[in-house]
Amino acid sequence: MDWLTEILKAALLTVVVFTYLAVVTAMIGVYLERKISGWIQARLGPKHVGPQGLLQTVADTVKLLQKEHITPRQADVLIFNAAPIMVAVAGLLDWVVIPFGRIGERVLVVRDLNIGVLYFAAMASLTVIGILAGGWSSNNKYALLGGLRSASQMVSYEIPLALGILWVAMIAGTLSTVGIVQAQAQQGGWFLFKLPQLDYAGAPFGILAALTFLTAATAEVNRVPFDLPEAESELVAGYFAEYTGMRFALFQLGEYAEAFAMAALAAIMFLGGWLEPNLPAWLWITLGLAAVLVVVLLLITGASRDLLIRPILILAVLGAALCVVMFFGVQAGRSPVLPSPVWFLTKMFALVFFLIWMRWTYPRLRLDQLLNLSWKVLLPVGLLNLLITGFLITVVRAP
Amino acid sequence: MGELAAFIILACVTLIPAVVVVTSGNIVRSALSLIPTFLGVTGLYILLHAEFVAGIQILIYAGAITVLILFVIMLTAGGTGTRIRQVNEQVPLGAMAAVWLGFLILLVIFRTRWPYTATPAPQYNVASIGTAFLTDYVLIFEVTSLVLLVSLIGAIIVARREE
Amino acid sequence: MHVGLTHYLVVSTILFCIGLYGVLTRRNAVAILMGIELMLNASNINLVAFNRYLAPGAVGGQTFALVIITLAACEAAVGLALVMAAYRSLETIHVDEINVMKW
Amino acid sequence: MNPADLWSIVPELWLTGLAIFLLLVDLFTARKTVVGVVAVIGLLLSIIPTGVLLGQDPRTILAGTYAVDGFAVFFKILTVIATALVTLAAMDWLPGRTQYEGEFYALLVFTAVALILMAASTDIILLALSVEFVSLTSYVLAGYLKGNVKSNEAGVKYFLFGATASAVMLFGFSILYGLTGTTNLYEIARRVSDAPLQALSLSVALMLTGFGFKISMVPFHQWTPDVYEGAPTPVAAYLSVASKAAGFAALVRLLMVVVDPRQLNWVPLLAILAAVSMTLGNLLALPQRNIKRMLAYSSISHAGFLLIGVVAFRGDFGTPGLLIYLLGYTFTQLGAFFVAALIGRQLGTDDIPDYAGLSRRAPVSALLMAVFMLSLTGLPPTSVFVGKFYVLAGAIDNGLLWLAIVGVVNSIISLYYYAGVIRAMYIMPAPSTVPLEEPAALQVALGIAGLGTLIIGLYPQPIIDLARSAVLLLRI
Repeated sequence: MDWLTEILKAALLTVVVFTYLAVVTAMIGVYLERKISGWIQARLGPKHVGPQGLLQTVADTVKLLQKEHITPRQADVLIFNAAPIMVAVAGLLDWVVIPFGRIGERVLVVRDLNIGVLYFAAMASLTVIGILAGGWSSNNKYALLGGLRSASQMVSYEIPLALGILWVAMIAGTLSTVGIVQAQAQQGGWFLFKLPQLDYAGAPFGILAALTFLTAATAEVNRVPFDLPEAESELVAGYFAEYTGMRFALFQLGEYAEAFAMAALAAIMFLGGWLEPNLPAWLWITLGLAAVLVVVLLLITGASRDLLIRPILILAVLGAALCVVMFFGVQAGRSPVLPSPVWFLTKMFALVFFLIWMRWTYPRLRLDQLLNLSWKVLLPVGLLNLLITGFLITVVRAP
Repeated sequence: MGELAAFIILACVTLIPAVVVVTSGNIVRSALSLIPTFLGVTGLYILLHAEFVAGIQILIYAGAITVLILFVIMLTAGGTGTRIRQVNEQVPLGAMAAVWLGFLILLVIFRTRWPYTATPAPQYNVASIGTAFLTDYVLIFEVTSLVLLVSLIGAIIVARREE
Repeated sequence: MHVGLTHYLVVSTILFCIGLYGVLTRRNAVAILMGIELMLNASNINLVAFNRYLAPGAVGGQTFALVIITLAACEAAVGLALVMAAYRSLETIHVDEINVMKW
Repeated sequence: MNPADLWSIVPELWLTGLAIFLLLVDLFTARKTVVGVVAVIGLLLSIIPTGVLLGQDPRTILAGTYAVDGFAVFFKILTVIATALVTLAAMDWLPGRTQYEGEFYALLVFTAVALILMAASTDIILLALSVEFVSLTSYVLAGYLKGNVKSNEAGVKYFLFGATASAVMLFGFSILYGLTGTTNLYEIARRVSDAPLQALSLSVALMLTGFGFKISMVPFHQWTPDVYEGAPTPVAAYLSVASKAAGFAALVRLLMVVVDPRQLNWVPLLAILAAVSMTLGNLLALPQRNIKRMLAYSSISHAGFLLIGVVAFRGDFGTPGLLIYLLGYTFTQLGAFFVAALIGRQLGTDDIPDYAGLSRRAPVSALLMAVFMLSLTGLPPTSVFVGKFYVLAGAIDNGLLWLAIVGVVNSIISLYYYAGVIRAMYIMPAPSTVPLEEPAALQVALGIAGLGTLIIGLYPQPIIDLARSAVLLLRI
């Protein structure tokens, strides 16, 4: 291997990925977050800058970039400045192993490591150091408390997270992310519902593993209901209370990059990544008609005027459109109907929506409840799931 | 050539922060300097085609041990101040011991003809480590799990507040 | 010039000695633990490098390194728990002040 | 893996299961003594599967990582006896001092598993792992009394010394691996003969650091007095006996199997270390007033004697002598610590002058203590005498007359401080004549230790035969 070109290639790809992430995850992420939370709270969300407030985040970013960098007195300047970069870089590095799709024979992935998911878990675990460093160096007790809470939380939830990943690695027989998607392609179904060794009988285990993983992932990225490290009402803003301007933006970027990466990994591990759902035409049209029916019902009853219903309406419209396209595509005998990155992004954004939805549905947990959930619920469930599935696939192999 | 460059960079990334770890007067900086050191070591593992070890190195060392160390530093007040003397009276002695031992080991390393084998490295496969753990090294694997269990119990007992 | 086994051994030796220096000179128990971690890392570099250059067909060295990483984690957990317990009753984590018993 | 191999590790499996079972029992019972009783019964039952292994041919199992030979079986028995006795003693000593009593017994049994693994490992990975396993449980046990500053200090100091020593040892292991490219001890032994001498000596020196720490050999002994004084007394007893025995077992296996003295002559170095350990330990023990500290220093001195057994490996005396010494020393040292535990429990002091008049207040314990002190000195008819006799005979047999003389001189020096305890108990006047309560379990443990000390001293032949056969089976 020529290391010089390797390094150059890596640097180039980093720039590309960074741009993608800065645009897609942070900006769209913040926009979606605000818009969807607005709807769920029965208000409109950003509206004025650009159509439907689409440019609001751009404006916010420009504002943040112009803001003054304030360094608290007696803060440890070096660490204070390095912490946001650590978080952002750790969040970005996750994306190295995420495959976006396939064009021809080429998989769109920065690097298909043979330790893919392990690498992902390792990078995700690095974030906590940035958070801890940021919390400590701010020389502010709220920030320090936020950082410490975060450390205990993330260290605890890394284990269920790893158990979820391990479950998939066991089923797929590989640690490579591309390999995991290919294993699902081979068996013609997602690991959520179907295991190569157990067929559809594996569905309960798959769903359980996915739930473990998603719960742990939500906690790992410090989102509600696990947002104790930054709980506004208790800790001002937690570990980044003292951060301003671009450094604050970097924390946000890292956080969204990681949240999206978690969603992406969940899509890859449980929802087949870039694979197109292999459904017959009649099912597509049935689903499409059902979605259209929902839209029509909402419009007729006038419920659509209620802001709370708006996300459902929008989702139903999008779903109906997708189903119709798929129906005609399948009828015309095209396979795959849509390019694979479309599917990957659809699944990822569906999960992102799910995360945002969760945020406004559940109240924040107390610290002891949080740790109990990890150690007394998720950990045993994850272990048992691993054990039973392992037993089943070794002993009761499907023919 | 590229490999040598990568090696030199990684060696510096490993060793320079390591010096900071043991000399810095600020204990938090010491602890944070562990991270580049561990990442540099990870890079060396990748150069050596031991990718699985590299992944575990980041996950355990950088992700868990350093966090634990930082956690304890921050929970023990008085440890974080920069005005506290961090070194004992043995600095000259310790430096001498370290340098002499290093010199001795380096001497031995350079004068030893290591038994190189001519066989090229096989295609690296994560599965071979897993297989080794469950066949030849199965006892080691099981004992490792016991060690983990026992240290978990022990750490909880010792760290818990007496009621 | 190729990177050979000796290069790695030199790096590991230097790392080992840096760690040893830290262990010998630090007052803070946690800082001593950091030195120990550096020393353990040095052994791991050795093991992986030997595995690569001397016995590339087997995974003995890498297995050993993985075991040592696990042990390092256990040591850190137990050691830091002891330091915390001592801190609660002695209110210091400086080794030269943890000195109730005479030598 | 050969399924038949599992039959050969039944004792280990049994003990591991026992330890986990104890954790469960502890979960469901409020009376923690039950946990202790279950532990003792379980430990004693493990002798049965161990005994089955006694007559079997030596072999390695599980892909050559584990030895089933007389040597390993000997240490299994020794460990189980020591652990059972310590558990008995702890059942009377521990209540009221910690709220984690049940876990204590479980940790003791886990330590026993680790010690057994350490004595039987034939793979350097497993050896390193089990050494660390022993260390980790020992750190926890030493620092077990969280409210007690001495115990805190013992835990932290033990941990820092121990972790450093094992880091150095692991570096040595890594070089040994580099010299041979394999982790199996017997494979290493085959390949090491063409290894470069300097690198081999470096590796052995680094490994000796780790083992020297375990067996508290000079110059790696500094932790010993503080840890023994600070640790809970049953733990100190356990560390001074079982941990030391397993350290010697691993050291003997490593040195005898791997390093041929004709290639790298480690004999003079170890002989000097033995002499220094004996002398320094003795001299430092002389001025001690605290019984646990005194026993700690004297255990350094005994480590020196035991090292003679390692050094005098040729002939029929040295290595069997080491094993006999270890077994006899186990009973004696445990007994002495148990008396210390009993007195500490009743009088709340560990100082030797406070033992004044013990012969009237607790006659049985005082008598036993006197026996233990005489045994530790090495006077007949006690168990350590037999061991010392063999070890010193081994030294002479190997042409190390000077070492034997140093040993004898040191035995005479040690009489001074051991006799000091007897003097306090029998000659000094008692401050009060209230008889001391002597709790049951501790009495049983004491009685067994006393019996062991005397029986081995009076009729050593079976033990000698056992030790001889154990040593014969060491090399596969």
